[in-house]
Amino acid sequence: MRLTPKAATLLVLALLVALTPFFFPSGYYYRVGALLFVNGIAVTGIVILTGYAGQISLGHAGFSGIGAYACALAPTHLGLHPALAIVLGAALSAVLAYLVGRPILRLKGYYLGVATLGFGILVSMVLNNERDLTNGPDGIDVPDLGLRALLETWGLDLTNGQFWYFFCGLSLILGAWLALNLYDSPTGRALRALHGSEVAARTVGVDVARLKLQAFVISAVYASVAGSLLALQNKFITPDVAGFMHSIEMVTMAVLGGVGSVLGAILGAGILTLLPQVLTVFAEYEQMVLGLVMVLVMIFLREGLLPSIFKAIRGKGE
Amino acid sequence: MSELLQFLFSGLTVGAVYALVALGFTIIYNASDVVNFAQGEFVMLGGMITWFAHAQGLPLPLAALIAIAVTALLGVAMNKLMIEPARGAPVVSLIIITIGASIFIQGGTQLIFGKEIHSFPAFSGDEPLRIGGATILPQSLWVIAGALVVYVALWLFFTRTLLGRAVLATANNRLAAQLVGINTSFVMTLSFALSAAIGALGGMLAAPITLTAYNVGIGFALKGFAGAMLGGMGSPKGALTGGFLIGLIEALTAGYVSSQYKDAAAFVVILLVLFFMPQGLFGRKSTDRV
Amino acid sequence: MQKTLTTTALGLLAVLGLSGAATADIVLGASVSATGPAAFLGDPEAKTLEMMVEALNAKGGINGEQVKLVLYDDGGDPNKARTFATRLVEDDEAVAIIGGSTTGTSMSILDVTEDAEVPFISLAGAIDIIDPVKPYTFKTPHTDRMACQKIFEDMQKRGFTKIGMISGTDGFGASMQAQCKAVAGDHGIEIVADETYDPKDADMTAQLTKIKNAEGVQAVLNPGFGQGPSIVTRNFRQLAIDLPLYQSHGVASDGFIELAGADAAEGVRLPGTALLVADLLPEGDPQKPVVTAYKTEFEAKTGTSVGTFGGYAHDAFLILTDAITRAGSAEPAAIRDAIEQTKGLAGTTGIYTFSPEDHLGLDLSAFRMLEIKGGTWTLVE
Amino acid sequence: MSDLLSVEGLGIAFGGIKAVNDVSFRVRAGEIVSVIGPNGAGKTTLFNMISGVYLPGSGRVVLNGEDVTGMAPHLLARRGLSRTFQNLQIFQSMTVLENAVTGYHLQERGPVLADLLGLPSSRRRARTADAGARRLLARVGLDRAAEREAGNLSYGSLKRLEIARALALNPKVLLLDEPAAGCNAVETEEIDHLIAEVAAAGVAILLVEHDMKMVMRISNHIVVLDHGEKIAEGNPAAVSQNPAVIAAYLGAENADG
Repeated sequence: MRLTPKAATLLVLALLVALTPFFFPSGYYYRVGALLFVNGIAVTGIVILTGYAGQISLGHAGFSGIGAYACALAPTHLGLHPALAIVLGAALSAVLAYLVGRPILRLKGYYLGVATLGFGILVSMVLNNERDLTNGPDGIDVPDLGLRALLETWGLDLTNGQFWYFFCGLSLILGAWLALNLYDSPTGRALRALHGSEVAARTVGVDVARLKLQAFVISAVYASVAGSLLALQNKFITPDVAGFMHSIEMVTMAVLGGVGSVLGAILGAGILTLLPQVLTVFAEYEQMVLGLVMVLVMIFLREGLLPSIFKAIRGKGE
Repeated sequence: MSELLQFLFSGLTVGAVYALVALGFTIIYNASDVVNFAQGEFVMLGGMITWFAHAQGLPLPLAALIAIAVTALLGVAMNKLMIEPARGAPVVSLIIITIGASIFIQGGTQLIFGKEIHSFPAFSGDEPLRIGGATILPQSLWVIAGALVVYVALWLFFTRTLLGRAVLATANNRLAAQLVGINTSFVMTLSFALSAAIGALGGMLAAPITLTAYNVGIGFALKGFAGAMLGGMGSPKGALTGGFLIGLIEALTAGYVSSQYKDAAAFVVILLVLFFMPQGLFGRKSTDRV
Repeated sequence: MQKTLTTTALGLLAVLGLSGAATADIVLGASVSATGPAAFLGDPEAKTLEMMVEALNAKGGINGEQVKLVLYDDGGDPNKARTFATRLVEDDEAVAIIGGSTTGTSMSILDVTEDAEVPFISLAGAIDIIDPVKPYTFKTPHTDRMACQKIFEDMQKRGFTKIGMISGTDGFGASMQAQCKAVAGDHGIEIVADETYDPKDADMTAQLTKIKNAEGVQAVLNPGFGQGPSIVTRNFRQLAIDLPLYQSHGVASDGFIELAGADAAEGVRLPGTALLVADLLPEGDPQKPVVTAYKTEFEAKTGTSVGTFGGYAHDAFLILTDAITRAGSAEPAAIRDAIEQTKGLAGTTGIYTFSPEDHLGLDLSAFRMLEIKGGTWTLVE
Repeated sequence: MSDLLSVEGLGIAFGGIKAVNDVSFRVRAGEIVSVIGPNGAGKTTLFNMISGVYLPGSGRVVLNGEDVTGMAPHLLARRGLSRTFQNLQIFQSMTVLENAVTGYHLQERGPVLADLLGLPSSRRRARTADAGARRLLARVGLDRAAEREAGNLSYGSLKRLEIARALALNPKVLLLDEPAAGCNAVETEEIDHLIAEVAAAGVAILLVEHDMKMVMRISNHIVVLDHGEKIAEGNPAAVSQNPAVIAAYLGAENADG
């Protein structure tokens, strides 16, 4: 039986989440895994926006910031359960993405880049400056999700690290499943069509503005949920989460691994999550190595790591 | 009145630095359609290398020349090693390549020169000039003059010299430029050298005011990028105007509204301008050819 | 940064997932912001820790055991700091952790260390870190609030009641700004102008002009670190503002005088530690030996002048080694108990006396009001 | 039969130069109208104005009785206007089948949430479109290439793929910009038949083509442009005898030579 790409991707992710813990020498690896999955969720959103629809955002960390601070603030100020705060953050991000996206998605290329960049900077500025609400750059405590305690009453006793590893892993699989559904769906095809040629997409009846906006809103929700999960597992969040460098990091992860495919982007997220952990050995050279990796991959493996690997394998097979 | 004047001086000083960064962006963008996010690192290198050479006992003018030359060479190397091999890559890949280059240069500088903040003496002393109740440092005049001189020189270069026109021709249509015998590869190299040199010049002029350290580049790059976009990518006039405008908006917002949200004001203005003029103030109009 | 080969090898093994149980050595962990926006804090801290471990091991370690320092650079990112804290606790099996250059990174680390019951000594300023007291969390720097109080006391003495503030929007500046605003009233001081600048800003004359023109302003306070305060000081002189300027402990090092320029910095006051005025300390001062030794050693080793922040790391390491020596054990719980019993330990920042109710161990006397005169630090009487 | 497309006094200028000036004609259901003229006569610009890519400077476009001047392309598509492009607008990284399927966008589109969740309704819509696209590919002879990446196809195949995509919209009016360019004689003949077939089904076809034999063979009516102006129109026989047309073409050839 031949697996469809969708089934193959989900299978790989499921195996990754389920089996790698057997090789973990210590609890620290659960933490790294959980981070990898959170980043994976964020870059899956970038795949939809950049890989499918061909639009650039240099400000998506702004949505992560909204998701994160929703989890920090909604439970204390609105009495909302943290799980509902994730939903609230996602909804806020979606609305904001809609309002911001409507005017700026008319822009193309670098102009869209600078507009989204400006948006991200505005969000992080508000988080930094509205001290009365956010406690400013010092950061703010985030309440416990409470799910681990609930699982414990059901007899499932996980360490904090294990809980977040599996929770984020399952969330990533869910996120990937949605994105893969979209790929082959009518909307996904239209998105990829406008990526290929906006003019041609228009002439077959694609409402380009509307579809770009849909992709922008969906990817904002991904970024927001990733931010929420990060905040909840760290139980503490600072405005760094919305910073410019995080926006860049998201895009870099996705493009490095292969922004056209969900699995590729997640691979990219994995590499950039693990790299700093590996490079602690060469602390002084960390920045140089990171910069060099970015440049070299983009030059020699233009479509990103995973698609390039597949191409090489297929090339050999023929 | 003297208050307004002081805000204007502040805005012009900072704006001149942004304008120099934006001009650097413009040159490379014109030749290659690449927005070079490492432009800020050229500015940083201009300041850091000048500081280093000066600290080794070289006279300041010589130190400055060395800084500009070394940075220009690095610009050429960056073009040859990173940009040329990536010709034809999509915009987002190019963004990542130049950001990667920026991180690489930062890492290298930190390794070689350390993480401390540095400065060197202002060219014409620290005694502020008093004009209409406001003050401005002589070094600010140096930076402002630097931005204007570079702009005029670029204008002359692009309109009066064959080489400059070759650069513009390459920008307009690479293939056509090749067909009429323009060595587009040389044009690219030249653009990177020029752009890096202008960045270094800016960094060298500004360092006595802004101080310099291995990580100051990214801030300059973002503001310069914003300035270039505001003015319209690819237009030297736009870069100059955009850079100064952002500096002035920041200073006036800090002075009259809120210093907390002065950066926000700059980006709000950019968003508004792009909303009504998607190509920026002086940008080239482009239509899809089908 | 000289890491010993063994540390490197250990790190590599850990990465490959092959690390076995730690050897008989005492493993101390650290996560500081050696790069990134908070590198002003983390870089001297990292250098200090490495220097002190080397010196300690050369002298035979603690209780006959060598000390292994596992040092990570979190780049000022709280998320990374939490990951490194987890790694230190779970993977490197550190018995105690120093670090958290910033408030954000410290808050991230302490959640992990409290969970794992490993003592943690923070190097950041915010009072939230140790208030309320958490069993395993300590800190060495005086709080931002204490810095504000020290400054306001001095202002009170000089009869100032209306001041202007210009603060950096970085974590350090923003945190101190908030603390100062909270305690200003206690000292009868009114903040009549409250401006901010971005740490990367190149010119603050606009903000300072506003402060200068504020009604009745008598003095100006500038909480912040990095290049910002140097530029503020220069702009202050450029605008010929004829008011006393107070800086924070954020710039308490010779580097500040150098960058701001001796002329511009003349008359600037700030709350500093004994470290900056080592030579001026009277012979009997209990801090004199430790301060002088650290200053000499650090400056010889790194070629850069000492600052308050490196001193925080020095003190954290000192407290930890002192506690381990007294406990006679490198068990986390034993170390924690011993830290809590620390009494009259002279560090560079002040003299530490911890108790179950006080995990800071310093009082206002640790701060000394300094004034820059003729390009050097002097003590204000 | 009624006019499906009527162009009235259409004109546009770029930087002061009139690219198209005061051009009028009409296309009825089942009719094939060709626009010919030397290079740079303004044929493609005319197409771009009719299909909403450019905003006309003057004049009107009436589609099936409705004034659609300056209407966005996707709205025109909904009203039954479909086109191909002179210099190919293919979705390079998508498969041939996917390219053809995009033509069914208006029929297959549905709530984005259903698409995200992969609901049966979404999959059904996609399957229906797939089936339709496969039939169309068979009709243009590309069924065996369905799974290949479109970027790898030959020029002639891509031309046919574009036609298939345009037909997928089930248009009332079809604009074909040089459909036979890059095709060999056999392929050209196939395209001939295809166009005739489509027209026979009642579609109004507007054609730009350089292959004069083909134009003369299949057109009911020919409009000749030169320097943006309509210099002649009529049936193929009449146009081919028109001295102004001959002069324009000869002049152009001289200029080229």
